[in-house]
Amino acid sequence: MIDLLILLVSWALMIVGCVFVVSGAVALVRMPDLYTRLHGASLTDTGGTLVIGLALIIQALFVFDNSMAAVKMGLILLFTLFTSPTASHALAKTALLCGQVPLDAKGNPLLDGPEQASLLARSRPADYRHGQDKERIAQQIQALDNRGGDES
Amino acid sequence: MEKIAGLYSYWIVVVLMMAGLYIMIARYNLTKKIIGLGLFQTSIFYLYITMGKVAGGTAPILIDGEQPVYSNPVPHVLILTAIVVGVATSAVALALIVRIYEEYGTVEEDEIKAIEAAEPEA
Amino acid sequence: MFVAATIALLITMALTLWRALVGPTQFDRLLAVNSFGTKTVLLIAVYGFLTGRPDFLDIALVYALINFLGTIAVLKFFEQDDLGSGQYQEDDY
Amino acid sequence: MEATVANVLLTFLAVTAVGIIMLRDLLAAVILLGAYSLIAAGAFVVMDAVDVAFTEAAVGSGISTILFLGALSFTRHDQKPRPNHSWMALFLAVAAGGLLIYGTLDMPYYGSATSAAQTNPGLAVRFLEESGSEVGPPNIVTSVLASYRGYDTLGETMVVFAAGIAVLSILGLKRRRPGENAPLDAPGDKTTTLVVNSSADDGSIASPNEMKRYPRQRHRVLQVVTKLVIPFVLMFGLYVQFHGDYGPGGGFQAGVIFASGFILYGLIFGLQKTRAIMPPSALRILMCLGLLLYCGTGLLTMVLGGNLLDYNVLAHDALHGQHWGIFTVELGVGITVTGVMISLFYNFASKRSL
Repeated sequence: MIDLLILLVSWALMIVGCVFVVSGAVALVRMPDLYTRLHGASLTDTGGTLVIGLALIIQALFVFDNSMAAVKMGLILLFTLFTSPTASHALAKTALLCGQVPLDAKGNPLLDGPEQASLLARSRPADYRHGQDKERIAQQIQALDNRGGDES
Repeated sequence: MEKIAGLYSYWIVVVLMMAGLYIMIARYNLTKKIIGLGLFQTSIFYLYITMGKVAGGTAPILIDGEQPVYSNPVPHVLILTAIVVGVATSAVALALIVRIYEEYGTVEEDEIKAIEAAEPEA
Repeated sequence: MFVAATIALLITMALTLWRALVGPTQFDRLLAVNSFGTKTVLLIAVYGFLTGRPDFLDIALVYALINFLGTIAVLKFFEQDDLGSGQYQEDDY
Repeated sequence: MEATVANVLLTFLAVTAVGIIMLRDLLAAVILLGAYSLIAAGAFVVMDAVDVAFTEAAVGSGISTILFLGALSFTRHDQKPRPNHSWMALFLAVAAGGLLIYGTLDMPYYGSATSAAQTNPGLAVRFLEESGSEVGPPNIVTSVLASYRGYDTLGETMVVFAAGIAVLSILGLKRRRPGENAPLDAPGDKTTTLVVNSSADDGSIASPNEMKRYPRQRHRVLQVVTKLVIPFVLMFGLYVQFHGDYGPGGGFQAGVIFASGFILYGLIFGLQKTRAIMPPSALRILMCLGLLLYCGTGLLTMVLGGNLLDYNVLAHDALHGQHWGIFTVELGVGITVTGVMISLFYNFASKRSL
């Protein structure tokens, strides 16, 4: 009974993880611009690793009876949980800083040019969310622009 | 069919070697040449490691009590050190490239040759 | 189970590799390579279980570490064109 | 299944190699080289070469990417537009490849257990059967590396050491191109950066005035996470160093991982701070110390009446002696590799003079 339960749980986790991972790759291929790809890839990377890792830990503990492998897998999960989102964050920030302009759903640029992207990354908070329109971002940048001018 | 499956890995090794050789001959940029050298190097690593693999074998780390089939450890030892030595040599090569850039202002092979030809004998 | 996961991971790796080759920008490549690294970590882990000897997870751990290191290095190169500058933390506000 | 996974990974390798040929941009080629190393290491695992995979993962995609990036930051990173093909080179490469493929037709198939390499009684069979009782460690690669072929590994450590010295003497002196002598963190030199951009639209940067008004954003998330991660990295390096007898790992890998911790710190917090923690003079001492440890072990065995690096004489029991010998030798390798790798990073990262 317990065996069956373990099998079912790890199977389910593994399949969910595989769906995560494959969908992330599809996002990486199909999405129109860097930031949407980044979104798809980084979320599924972390999520998929987590779920598959859990499945593997269950397997290691109950099927292979190898607690060392479970501990190591746990360490890998912990490590990935910290580094993977950090790397994605740094990637997005650097891309914005280097002037990669985000696009909206129709493929139109959300900012006027690379300069504005760079400014947006330098201002705080760098506040780009999906669904924002160009005017509002411009307004925010304008506000930050004024503030930055006062400070310096 | 069996021949294709059995020899496929060697053919990939050859393709990698060809890629490295092509880059080293055809590209003028010295850094790119080092990248080609790296590709060539890895192809050799592969040749060794594929030959050491035994079907159904496991990594050559002894397990207590059991007697499974182990893959051949000898190529692993050779290649392990070769990788470290390889990165050391490419570090020296890259350092030389940096020096060349400081001296000539370019890392393109033909431009360096042109500068060399233009300079009178010292 | 492990076979299915291995196949899924290989497919994922192929798609990711395609993005790394096509680009179009360097950031896309870097993103793809970073994602590829995570998939490799998973592949190594799953493969260990597939062959019934899950003792080699150390390698997957090294991968996770080195993948992070490489991504950060390339990002710093993008941003500053110099690996040694301290400007990631020197700041004046 | 195993062979299929190996073949798929090898195909990825070939595709990546072709991609590296095709790409004009050197930076893209370096990024792809990182991916290439990752695939390579994955394939090594599939082919049971776990130690090699360990090394390739640590060295190939970590250190060598950083070395290439360092070299690119000194030199320019785009290839000049040139004719895309060199027919002569293509002919030569294809001819060489064709001959080699012809040569492979007689080779034993992948995974063949009856090939000469597998059945030669002098090498593989002997190592597999005897190393457990002759040398001790379960990891045969470690026993061969540190004991049977200890003399050879000494030579390889020496090569790494020599490479470190060579790079130090080529790049390490205090000299840089004129005009680049500004202090490292001087305000106002921020306009020189941000030139790297997409291959589609390069050279588009914010104007200098705006740069000054919006100072460089600090990557605080990176800093915090790095500070969290580095202790684990260093600890893992020690684990790899001392666990190399029982699992994959050993001096070479541990040295690289240990150095990776410092390199990570250097990337995030800058070279100046890293040099304060690990000064170059200390690195030079480390490089020599490791090699001296190795040579010293060899000399000690000779003094005690054995051959060079014959560890049996180190203790009363031969296996104990082997254990001590392998321990010190691997430690020496680890220390030297750590020193050399950090030193390489220092030299390639110090674009502006310090």
